[in-house]
Amino acid sequence: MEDRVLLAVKDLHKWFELRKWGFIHVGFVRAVDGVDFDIHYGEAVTFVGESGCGKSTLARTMLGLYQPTKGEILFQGKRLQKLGRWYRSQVGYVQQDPYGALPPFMNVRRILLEPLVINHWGTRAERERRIREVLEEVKLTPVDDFIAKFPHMLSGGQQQRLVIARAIVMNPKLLVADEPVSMLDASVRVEILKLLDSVQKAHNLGVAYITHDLSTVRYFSERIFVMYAAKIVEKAPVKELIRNPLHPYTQALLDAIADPDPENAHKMREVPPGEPPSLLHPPSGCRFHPRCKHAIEGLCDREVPPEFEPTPGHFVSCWLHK
Amino acid sequence: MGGYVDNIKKAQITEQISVQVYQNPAYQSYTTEELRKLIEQKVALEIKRLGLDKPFIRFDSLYGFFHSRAFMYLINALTLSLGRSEHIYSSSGSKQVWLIIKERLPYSVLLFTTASLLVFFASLYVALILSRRYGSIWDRLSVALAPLSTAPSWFYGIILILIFAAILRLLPFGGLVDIPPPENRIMYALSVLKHMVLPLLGWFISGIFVGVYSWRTFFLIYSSEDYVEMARAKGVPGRLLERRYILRPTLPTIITSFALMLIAAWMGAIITESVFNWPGLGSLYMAAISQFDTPIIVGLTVIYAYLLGVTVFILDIVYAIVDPRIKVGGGTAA
Amino acid sequence: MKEAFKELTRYKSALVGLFILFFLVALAIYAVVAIPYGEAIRLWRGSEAMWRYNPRTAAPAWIDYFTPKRLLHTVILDSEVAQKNVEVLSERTRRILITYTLDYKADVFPSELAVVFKSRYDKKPPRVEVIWKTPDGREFPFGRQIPSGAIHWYTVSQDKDLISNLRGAPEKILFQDPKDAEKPIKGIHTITIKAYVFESDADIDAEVIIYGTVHGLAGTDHLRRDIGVALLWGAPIALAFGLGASFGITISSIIFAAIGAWFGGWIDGVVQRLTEIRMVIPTLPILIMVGLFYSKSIWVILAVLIVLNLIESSVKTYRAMFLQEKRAPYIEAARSYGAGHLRIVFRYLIPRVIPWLIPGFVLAVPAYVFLEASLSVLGLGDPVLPTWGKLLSDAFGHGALYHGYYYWVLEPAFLLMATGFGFTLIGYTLDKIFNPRLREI
Amino acid sequence: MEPLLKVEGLKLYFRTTKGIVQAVDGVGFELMPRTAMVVVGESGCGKTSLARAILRLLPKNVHTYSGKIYLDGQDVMQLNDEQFRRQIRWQKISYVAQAAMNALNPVIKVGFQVAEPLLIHKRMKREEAMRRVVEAFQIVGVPTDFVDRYPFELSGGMRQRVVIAMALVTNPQLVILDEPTSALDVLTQANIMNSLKGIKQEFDLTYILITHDISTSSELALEAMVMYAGQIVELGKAGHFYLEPLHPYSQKLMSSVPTLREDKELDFIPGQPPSLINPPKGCRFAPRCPKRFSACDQEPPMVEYKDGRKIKCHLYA
Repeated sequence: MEDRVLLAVKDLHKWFELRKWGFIHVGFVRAVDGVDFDIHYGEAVTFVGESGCGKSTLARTMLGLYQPTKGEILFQGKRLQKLGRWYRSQVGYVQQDPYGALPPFMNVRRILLEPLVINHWGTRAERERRIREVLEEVKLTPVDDFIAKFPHMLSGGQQQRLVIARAIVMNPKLLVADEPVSMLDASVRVEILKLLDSVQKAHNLGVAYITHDLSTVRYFSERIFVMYAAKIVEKAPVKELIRNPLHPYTQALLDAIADPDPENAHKMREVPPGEPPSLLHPPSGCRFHPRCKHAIEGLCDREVPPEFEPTPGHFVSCWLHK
Repeated sequence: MGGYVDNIKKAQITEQISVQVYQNPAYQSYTTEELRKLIEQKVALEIKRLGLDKPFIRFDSLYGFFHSRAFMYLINALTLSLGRSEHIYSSSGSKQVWLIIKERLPYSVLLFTTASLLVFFASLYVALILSRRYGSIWDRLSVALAPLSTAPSWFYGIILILIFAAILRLLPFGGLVDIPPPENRIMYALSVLKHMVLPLLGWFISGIFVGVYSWRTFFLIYSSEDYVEMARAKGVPGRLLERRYILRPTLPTIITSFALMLIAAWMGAIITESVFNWPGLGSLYMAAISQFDTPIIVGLTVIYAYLLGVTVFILDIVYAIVDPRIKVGGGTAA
Repeated sequence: MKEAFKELTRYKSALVGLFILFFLVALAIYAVVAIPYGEAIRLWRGSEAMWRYNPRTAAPAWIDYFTPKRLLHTVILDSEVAQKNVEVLSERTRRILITYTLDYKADVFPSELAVVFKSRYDKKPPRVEVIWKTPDGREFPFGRQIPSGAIHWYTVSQDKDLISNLRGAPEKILFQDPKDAEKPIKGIHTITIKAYVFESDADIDAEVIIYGTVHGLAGTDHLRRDIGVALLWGAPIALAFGLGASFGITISSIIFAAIGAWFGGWIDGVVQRLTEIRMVIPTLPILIMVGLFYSKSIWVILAVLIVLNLIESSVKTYRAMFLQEKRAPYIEAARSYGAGHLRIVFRYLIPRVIPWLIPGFVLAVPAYVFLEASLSVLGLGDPVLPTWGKLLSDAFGHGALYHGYYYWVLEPAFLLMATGFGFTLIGYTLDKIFNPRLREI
Repeated sequence: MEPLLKVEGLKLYFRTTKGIVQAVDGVGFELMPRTAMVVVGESGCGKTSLARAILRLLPKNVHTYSGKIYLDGQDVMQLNDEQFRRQIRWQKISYVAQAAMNALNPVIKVGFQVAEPLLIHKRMKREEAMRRVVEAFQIVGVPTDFVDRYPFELSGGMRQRVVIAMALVTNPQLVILDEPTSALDVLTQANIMNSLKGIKQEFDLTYILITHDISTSSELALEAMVMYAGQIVELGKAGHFYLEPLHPYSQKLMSSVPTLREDKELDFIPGQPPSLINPPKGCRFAPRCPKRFSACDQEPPMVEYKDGRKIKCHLYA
């Protein structure tokens, strides 16, 4: 079993210190607050949650851009901190805003060359060959038309393809995709998701797909992790989660999503009141309890719910499923 | 360093003392040789008193630096003990640097504060009108004229003197009042005003075009902010829109630029005043330069530094008053 | 960059600016090639002897085309146009008569008269006399003295005896129309030099100089120097000073801002405090003090200027840009594929903001050119090099405006203004091209 | 019944350094009172420009602004700018701008900003206006003590609600909502959509909702308009559009919308929308259209389909 695990995250915490006037300690923003999960070789996993729930911080910590405050991340069984720069060539990063993710003053060739040069990959000729290879793979073809272009000459979809090309140019094992399609037009979104899917299958990549939009999830990943206020509240295979959401938050999230249907205009949706809590002073007990209509007084507001497994492979942190 | 100025100073001192000694009846009975010795002694004493025996500046060691004259001047200046001038007197006959500066200050303030206020408000006002009429002939003219402001005010001063004083003989070449000064107070004021026209005009020309251009551009940029669009959609009338949605949010920038303009005015004064022979701090500076009057030069430089410092400090306070976002201090930093 | 240039040429104002810049650069290159640096200094520092044949404070020659009066160009009558007669009076003594004719057509009086005697003798110098015959036949003899030395400059206009004899300035009286004292008489003047030489192989030659009121393309100054030299050499100096200062200051400020913004923490703190300190340092007074106490060399001033501005106040603006860029996703991406700190600062952050800084860089150039001029006007100009500012300062100091030597002020002023205009026009257009917020309007 | 809004041949072009952008090119439609029309299309197809053209919020580089707009039977194109400001803005039409996060003046308290239209158009006393603001805040779900806050002290969702409150405070007839929820989270989005639905029923409002998010648009839509390259390509009842789109572009657009509950094969539109500077001759969608045929070189007419929909496509001519 263990050797299937590509990335193991154990009790991960990432807190940011908040200071006033630059030196007076105010408190900690608990962006990631005790998170456990595994990603297997060649598996696509989705992290879903609202903005400010810590999913982007989690992505950056997985990428090694942030040092964990507590807990550890193991890549192929080794601690991330010990892997150093080599790890950077093992993980690719796809960001939300494709235009912003590309240095505007570099052309396509230079953009793809950067990771190779920085990681001392191959000879000059080999690099050129590799660049053409990835451009073919993300279908920025004919390659000669694109290789000298600057990002602003590409459309949004093409820019995102280039970002994906850059993410896989080092032949990584893991891809972290943080909202890769949320800034694109609906018509292009599908195109990019399909590309990500084909890249993942072709290279047997582990993918951490981070999104706030559940409707795209079923087209891409195998498992979903639902995050709320810096914690993972539910983990399940995609179909299982959509059919049978267990956590009240997941239920609310699924209820809030509309499929295009003219009937929608004639009915109200049930939405939990309030806004997600501040991560500076999160509520005690279950973090969702102030908005939860099933909250059990004396339990949910006091004790942090542990992870239960009501059906095999379906984990939920909620006292209702004890 | 300071070598040739020192030699000039020493020569001046020697000459001064020689004259004193030769003219002093007390020394009439002295022989030439005795007189020579006496003068040498006195000169040495004076040099020591002025600190000219110490090097002007030294970097060979920390000790050397702290005992150099430059450092001495610096320390005295920073504590505003500006000391006594070497050659220049105030009109009341004092050699106190502080008094001399105090006497000149009002003239500089009169001219350059007037000039700055004039340029500042005129350019803001015109720019607002132009930004309302984007693309009109006047607007395009303002863009075309903007490069005129590339030259500093003294430059225009020279050109204006050429036209209005030399060729047309309408206005004076420079100075504060007519010579002799009119007895009547009103006539005196009018005469001063007449002498202010050209320096003001020079300052105005060198500032107004770029002022109008950059404020116009600034307002145009800010008038495309989302909240300005929103206010326009709400039907906020033009003038109110400008005041509440363009001027008000950009007040910190406007205030900063006014402060920076004042600073620039004080610096620019040095040359403009000397071109127009205006008896303010700038001319004093020039006079001090030509007479190598170090205490005055150092004193003025320090006054300038303090002016800048105070401006920057006031700016910080004004910011906090004007912008509600600053009141919360660093609390917004994550 | 190429695109930007192409776009630049689409704006009329920028084309004018580019044209001016091109002209200045051509001028600068011509100056450096035609008059090498050392030669320029020698010419400008040279004593009056070097410029003796030039009139004093003469207007440029082309003024002639714009005035109804006919102005006078300097006339030098030398042995080539002279008739020379030698009479042998005795074994040793000879009388040499050198006759010049001058067809005077100008409507103004000459500015000065001088005769240069060039004699060859062993022990006994020749004796000379000048006889000036006006077109209406009056004769004025003068200059009864013996030229000493091989070359003797006899400045007629300064001959005190002559002035008292004629009761007026010779250059005026000799050319006066007897009917109208304000007008010169036109026609043929005959100037005869009567010389006696007292040695068998002794000889004498002379040049008569009638100094004009106009000279050359640019005119002359109070030391008879050709202003053209200074105008020409002013170009490379102004460009070097302006570009050098602007470039040095922009680059160093960017680097400081980028390093401060990227590393943050105490490094940023230090950069910020230095900026604040810099803000209260009065640059101009300090430059004046440096010029006064240390060196007036333009290169020293340039160096001091750059050092004073290493951390310019615009570091704050740059820093704000960098702080924003620092959070840009592509920087995060670069970190994710392993780019190091220095690589990010120099290959990502700085190249990113350079387009935004180019307009500011170009716009700052004239400010520094005028700063040099300002220092010159204050009398702190480079003592050896001719610059436009020095010209202005000389003109101003010698009352050019009072005396009506307007060309002396206007010529350097025009070039300064042209430089300012050229850079500003280009700068504003570049701002329009590179500043995304300006593009929209 | 008289239409509330009738637009005919509306054009809005603007000038850029690269050429003339035909952002809105001959748009015409009618909108009945108390309905809600959704305008969908890819980004850059002229949706926002249409909203601005109706509101006469023109950019500075405007080149052509022509056509007819009747509001409640009144020809508003005849009004001069000052009359338009006094009679139309916030009296009859209000607007919720895109990126409402930035639609609030950063240095003025939000309560006053919401009250401002009342002070200007209704000449209300300040206290009275503030009372109305508090009511409006309650309707859209903003805590009433937020009136004294500055925009930077509010979360994105709250700011969005404040902007909606601002649009409702003068009881206009028509509200134009430009991407009112696109930057917000799913729950906030659903919450605001709920409020909008409630308000519409309570105050008999008419909405024009501009969005690229087709799923969310169905929460409000009674009518649908599909725009492509500055023109309308399909216009009709929302039910017809969501269930059976006709124009090939609408079909492609619908098939690219991911669904949560239904398992369907997703599709995408290859290529990208044409530049509005030199749009293709003939049908503007033809270069990307899978169903194009010879007639598509000619500009297609606007034809009325049997269920009352209008389609700009040769397939239905």
